[in-house]
Amino acid sequence: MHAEEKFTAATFPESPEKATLEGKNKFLGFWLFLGGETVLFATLFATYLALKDHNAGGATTQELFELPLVFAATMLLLTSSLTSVYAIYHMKNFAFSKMMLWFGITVLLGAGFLGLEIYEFNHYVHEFKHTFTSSAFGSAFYTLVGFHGAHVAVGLSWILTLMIRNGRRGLNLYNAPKFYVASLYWHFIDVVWVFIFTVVYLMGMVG
Amino acid sequence: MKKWLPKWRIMLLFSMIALLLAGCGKPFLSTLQPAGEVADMQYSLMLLSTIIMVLVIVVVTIIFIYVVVRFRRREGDEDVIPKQVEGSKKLEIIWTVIPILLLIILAIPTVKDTFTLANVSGMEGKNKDKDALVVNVRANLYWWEFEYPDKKIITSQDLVVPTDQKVYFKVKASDVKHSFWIPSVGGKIDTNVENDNKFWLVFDSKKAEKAGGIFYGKCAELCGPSHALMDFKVKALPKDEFNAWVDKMKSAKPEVADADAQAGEEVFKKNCLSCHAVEAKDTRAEVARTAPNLTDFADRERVAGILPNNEESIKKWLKDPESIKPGNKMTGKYGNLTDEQIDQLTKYLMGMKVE
Amino acid sequence: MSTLSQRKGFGATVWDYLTTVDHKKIAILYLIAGGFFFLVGGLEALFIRIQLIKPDNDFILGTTYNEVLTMHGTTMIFLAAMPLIFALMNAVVPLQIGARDVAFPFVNALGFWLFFAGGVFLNLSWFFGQAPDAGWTAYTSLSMASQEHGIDFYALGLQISGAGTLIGGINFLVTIINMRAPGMTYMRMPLFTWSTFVTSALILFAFPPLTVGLFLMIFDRLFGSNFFDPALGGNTIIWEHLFWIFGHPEVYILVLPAFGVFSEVFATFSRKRLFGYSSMVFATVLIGFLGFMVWAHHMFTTGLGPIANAIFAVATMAIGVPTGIKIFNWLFTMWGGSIKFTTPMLYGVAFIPSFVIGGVTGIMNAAAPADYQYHDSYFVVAHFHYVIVGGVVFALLAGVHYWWPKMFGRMLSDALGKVTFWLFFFGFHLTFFIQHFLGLMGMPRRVATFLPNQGWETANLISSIGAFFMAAATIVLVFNVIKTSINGEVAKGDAWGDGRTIEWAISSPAPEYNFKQTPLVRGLDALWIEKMEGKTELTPAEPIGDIHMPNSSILPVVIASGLFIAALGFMFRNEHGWGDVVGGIGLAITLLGMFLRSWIDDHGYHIHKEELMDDDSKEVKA
Amino acid sequence: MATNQSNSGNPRVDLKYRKKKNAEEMKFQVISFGLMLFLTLVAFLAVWNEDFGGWYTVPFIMLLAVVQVIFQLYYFMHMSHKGHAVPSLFLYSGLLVGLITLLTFVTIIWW
Ligand code: HEA
Ligand code: HEA
Ligand code: HEC
Ligand code: CUA
Ligand SMILES: [Cu+2]
Repeated sequence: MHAEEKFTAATFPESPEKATLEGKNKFLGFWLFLGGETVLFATLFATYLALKDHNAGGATTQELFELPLVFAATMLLLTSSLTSVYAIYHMKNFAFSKMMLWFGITVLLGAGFLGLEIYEFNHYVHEFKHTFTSSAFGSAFYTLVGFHGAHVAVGLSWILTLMIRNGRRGLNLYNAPKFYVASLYWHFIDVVWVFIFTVVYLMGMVG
Repeated sequence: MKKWLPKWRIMLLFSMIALLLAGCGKPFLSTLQPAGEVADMQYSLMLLSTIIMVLVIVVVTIIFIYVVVRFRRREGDEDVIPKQVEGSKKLEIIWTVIPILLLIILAIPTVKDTFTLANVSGMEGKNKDKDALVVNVRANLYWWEFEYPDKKIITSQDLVVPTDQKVYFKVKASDVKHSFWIPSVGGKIDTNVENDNKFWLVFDSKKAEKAGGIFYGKCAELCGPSHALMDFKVKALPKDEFNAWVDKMKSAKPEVADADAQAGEEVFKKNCLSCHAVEAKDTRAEVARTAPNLTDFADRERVAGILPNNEESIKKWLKDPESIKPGNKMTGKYGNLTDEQIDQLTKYLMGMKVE
Repeated sequence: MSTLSQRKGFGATVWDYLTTVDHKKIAILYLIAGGFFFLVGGLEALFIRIQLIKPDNDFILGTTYNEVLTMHGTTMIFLAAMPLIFALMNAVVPLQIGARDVAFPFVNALGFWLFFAGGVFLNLSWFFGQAPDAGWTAYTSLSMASQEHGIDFYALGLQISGAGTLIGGINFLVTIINMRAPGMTYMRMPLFTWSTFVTSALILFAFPPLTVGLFLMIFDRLFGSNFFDPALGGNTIIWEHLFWIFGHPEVYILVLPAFGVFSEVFATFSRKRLFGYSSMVFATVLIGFLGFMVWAHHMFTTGLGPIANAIFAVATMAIGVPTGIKIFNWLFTMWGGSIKFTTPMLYGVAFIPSFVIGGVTGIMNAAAPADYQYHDSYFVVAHFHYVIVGGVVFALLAGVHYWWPKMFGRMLSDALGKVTFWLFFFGFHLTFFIQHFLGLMGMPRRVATFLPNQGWETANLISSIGAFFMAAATIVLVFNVIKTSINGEVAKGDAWGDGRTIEWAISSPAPEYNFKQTPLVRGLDALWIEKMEGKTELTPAEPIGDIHMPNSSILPVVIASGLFIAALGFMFRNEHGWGDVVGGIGLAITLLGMFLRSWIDDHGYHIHKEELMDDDSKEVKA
Repeated sequence: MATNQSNSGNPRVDLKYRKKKNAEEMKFQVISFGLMLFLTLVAFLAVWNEDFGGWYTVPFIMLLAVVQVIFQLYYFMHMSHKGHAVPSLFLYSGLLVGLITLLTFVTIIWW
């Protein structure tokens, strides 16, 4: 089966992401990468937990965090996870334009999340003098949450690049694995966020 | 081939034992000549593990030699195809279980000793041992400070301790991480930058005698260009002598014998006193104590931890400390001294003794 | 399109290697780069031993010594041992599983160039006169205090080459999981492939903690954060943990492939199948697994408390059991066999007692209270050189001799190989055995010099003499390589005559598509099975057809050099305004490279059936 | 290798069947999304509501996070589908390594 072969909804394979050897490799390789990322974030969490109370006299977690903002951000990211599921659903049904639409919504929601995060950081820096360099807590906080934010940014540009590059070509077995893998990445970002809002924000409020 | 092999092995064994004996090292420095309860405990564990390990090595070596001698491909064997054996459950169980047993034998004293050595409850709190001596060790870039909090005295470079009793240590570093190690008296503990570590040692009087009353201490964590030179010495004294030393330290003042020394004192006050204290009762805060306390300097074994303590060394040190300990924190901090001033300072410094 | 047997000029050859995505050529790149760094690291080791040849020596002192020491450890581990292991894995694993290439040829090339960029960056520090000087472990109080840019070179260089290693690991995992030939079940994989698999998994999980640790270090040193500054609430012990969470698995990343090499060598030169294959596999996996639960045995003296020390001590000891299983299985592989003492086999048999000595001193270290004495003394230096040199370096030398014909089509001289072996073997034990006693006699490690009258003179002298034997051995090896590449014996496909695994079924060197027809694997030691049935070739699993090949690309070099430039820029951000600009440009180059890779479709090309037939007839004629 | 598997057989019937199956699965996805929203809400409320607070809040919200992540992994990321044995093996191995790190960091190795 040639990768750029033209398909119809009927001939399109059931699991297009794994229909070619290249696709299978990508799929597996990416999952393995996520296994490594799990350790990466676990290490960052461990560092954060070790340092979270070392604020060198600066603001504490209770003073800093505002749950409504975090809740809003969470809703955005969570919803974007669902929209990317929709995108993949349409990919499997060979509904290219619907897939693009849902990925587009995903990107918008992700951008919204990123906007809130930037606003939040800005707020901390100016209202609380809570910066990357103000204390070990500050360093650990911005590193953990910032690493996640960077993942969001990378995920956004990745999905966007794929959309632009393939906008006119339609689906084939060469780009289907790419879309699929990008959506996996997006979900993983959401998984990490679930722990961030729980461990950093909620536990930070509990103390 | 077969004939010379056993002989060769006996030779090897002999030379190894010879090496072992010769290799015990110096009584003031070697872990193989333990001089106190802690080192003894560690030495027994080392011996136990060595015996187990030698056993393992011997078993492996015997099989090994048999195999490589017996099964080598000889002439005429070029076309022999050996039987392709898959494995053997029985054998594999044997060499799984026996090592497990050996390791259990080793693990039990390991765990026990770990807890014994970490027990510092006699140091403070409600179980405080009234006779216990506590020493606060502060490691600094290339010098050591020893504070006796209960006696309210401070000394440097030479640690003075009583023999045959538990001495508790609370250690930390003031700049980068170092590690506090007196090999013949017990294993090391790191001096961290963010917390105090605690442990204890006992200095055996008989062994101390054998070592000439002095044990060598080492910094065992890479700490910069002069890490290799961050030595200290331990004077282990009988308890009454130790107490006498403490009393003398409390009231010690530099002895200014002649005009030269007096001139030296003046120079010292101007150039050196900002860092070095000359009284054991230094009440300054830790951060202000940026140099070794010199109260009993003339009694010390070494100058700056490494040079033999004599006038020549002192002059050498004052002239160019950098050439002796690269990266030390005294270089360039005390102005320029004339040769005359150095002579005077040396006189003055030689008068700093309590004995 | 096929580039088979084309004559090329020098420039074309260089271009070919810069752009290659062929695992066999990448293997050669790893071999050359790793070999070069081994010479550099060895030279640094010689400097160490020269300085310590007598007390109060002043050959290299103070900071310079610390730089040489740090660069020796870092170079040997990250830039010599690991790449040489990757060289063997690249050269052999796809052939052993009957694959045409690795899963991601492009990523494979990228991995190499990232490693290389990081390695060059690290060694660039010598030319700036600011090499890292805080030990290969770079404990954070000292590495934060370290002036100038030495530690920045360390952190940035390792970050870049670490990324290369990580993607290399993922690549091998996917290759082994997805690209095995029909019939090559997991339990039929050669042990070297198995150890590559487990090693790659260790890389996948061990490198992220290092990545994080290095990021924190870079942030603290260059971007003003306070992870390791106690004054602002930081904690230096975090680095120790992160480093060793990586560092301990790292030593098994080094030694498992070594075990794999020897499993092949013992079986081949004993003409026997590996004794206890399943338990060998099981032991490999178990060692990898346990490797993640023992890191704090490097920190027994840090003051973690008796509970942590006791748990980690016992967990560490447990690793002796699966390792022992392997040792005895190797012995019984040889038992009853027909042992031929070729150069690789000599390394194999020498490995057993040498490694066991190193291993059991590891168990001695694991007894925490005793380790309070051993730690940071020459006893530990002796321990790890016994396992690393007696295990890993011996394996690399064995592996290079063993697979040299498969990589280059010529045999290395066995006579010269044996000279190398005996010199190296003798020098190795002379250098390191005595260091156990130095440590027990109270000599700390990482000392730039030592004073007389502490009972250490003789032992240090002996140790230094030993190092020169190893140097002589290395020179003979280099000579061997040069000599045989000019007039060495041409290798047959089954170069040693006793090959068991399928890489020996194809010509030496392997054709660029590896297997003309994907083979059908009918059991463990597939080639041996065929040979025992009187056949000379593997059973094919498919008819001859077009072979899909990946395209070459210069982008890996572009991406890697972008990071190199970025690192250089960011390093100077605090004293030069252009630092951030150059850093940004570098990152932009990298991102552009990645973007182009994503944007430009790359479908590869095909070698057609007819060309393959052509090759056939050529081979017959030759 | 058996990489070139496709949906041969009768494409028409196949297509209908697949569409239906996909749609059904999508329904599950939406349901699990609803549950995830609910779990998030509960977690936030648990912390918001001071009265609810107490020593068990932390384990409780951690549990909610874990459940939610399981939804993500198994439904959104399709780990419940077949062909995910190796991915889950490696994901869980990574998780194990990470958890050991976390566990030691919050328990035995600090002072
Ligand atoms: C290839 C590298 C490699 C390998 C394989 C090992 C293997 C082992 N290592 Fe080693 N180690 C290092 C490289 C390696 N190490 C390095 C580089 C350092 C220093 C880092 C630094 O500080 O710079 C170090 C340091 C180090 C320490 C810290 C010492 C200190 O700094 O205080 C410890 C402590 O437990 C240790 C233990 C072990 C153990 C238990 C094994 C085990 O895996 C060994 C198992 C093998 C055997 C036991 C032999 C065969 C078994 C049998 C024949 C069965 C019967 C045996 C018994 C019953 C005992 N190692
Ligand atoms: C793979 C790992 C590896 C390897 C192979 C080696 C190999 C050797 N190592 Fe070491 N070593 C380490 C890893 C390794 N080492 C580590 C991690 C440390 C700890 C660092 C630290 O504390 O931070 C260390 C530390 C270390 C020390 C302790 C220093 C100290 O604590 O102060 C010593 C001292 O003897 C030493 C010696 C040697 C010697 C003699 C060799 C020999 O086997 C080397 C043999 C090779 C040669 C001799 C090659 C000679 C080359 C030529 C002749 C050609 C030169 C020409 C050109 C470059 C053009 N090493
Ligand atoms: C910046 C503070 C500083 C000043 C000022 C200073 N020193 Fe020092 N001195 C040190 C430090 C730090 C050491 C320890 C050096 C080492 O061992 O690395 C030291 C060590 C010494 C020693 C060796 C101590 C021992 O116990 O072995 C002597 C003697 C000494 N100084 C004398 C002097 C004299 C005399 C002067 C004035 C002329 C002086 N110092 C001024 C910091 C200072
Ligand atoms: Cu202080 Cu080494
Ligand atoms: Cu280890």
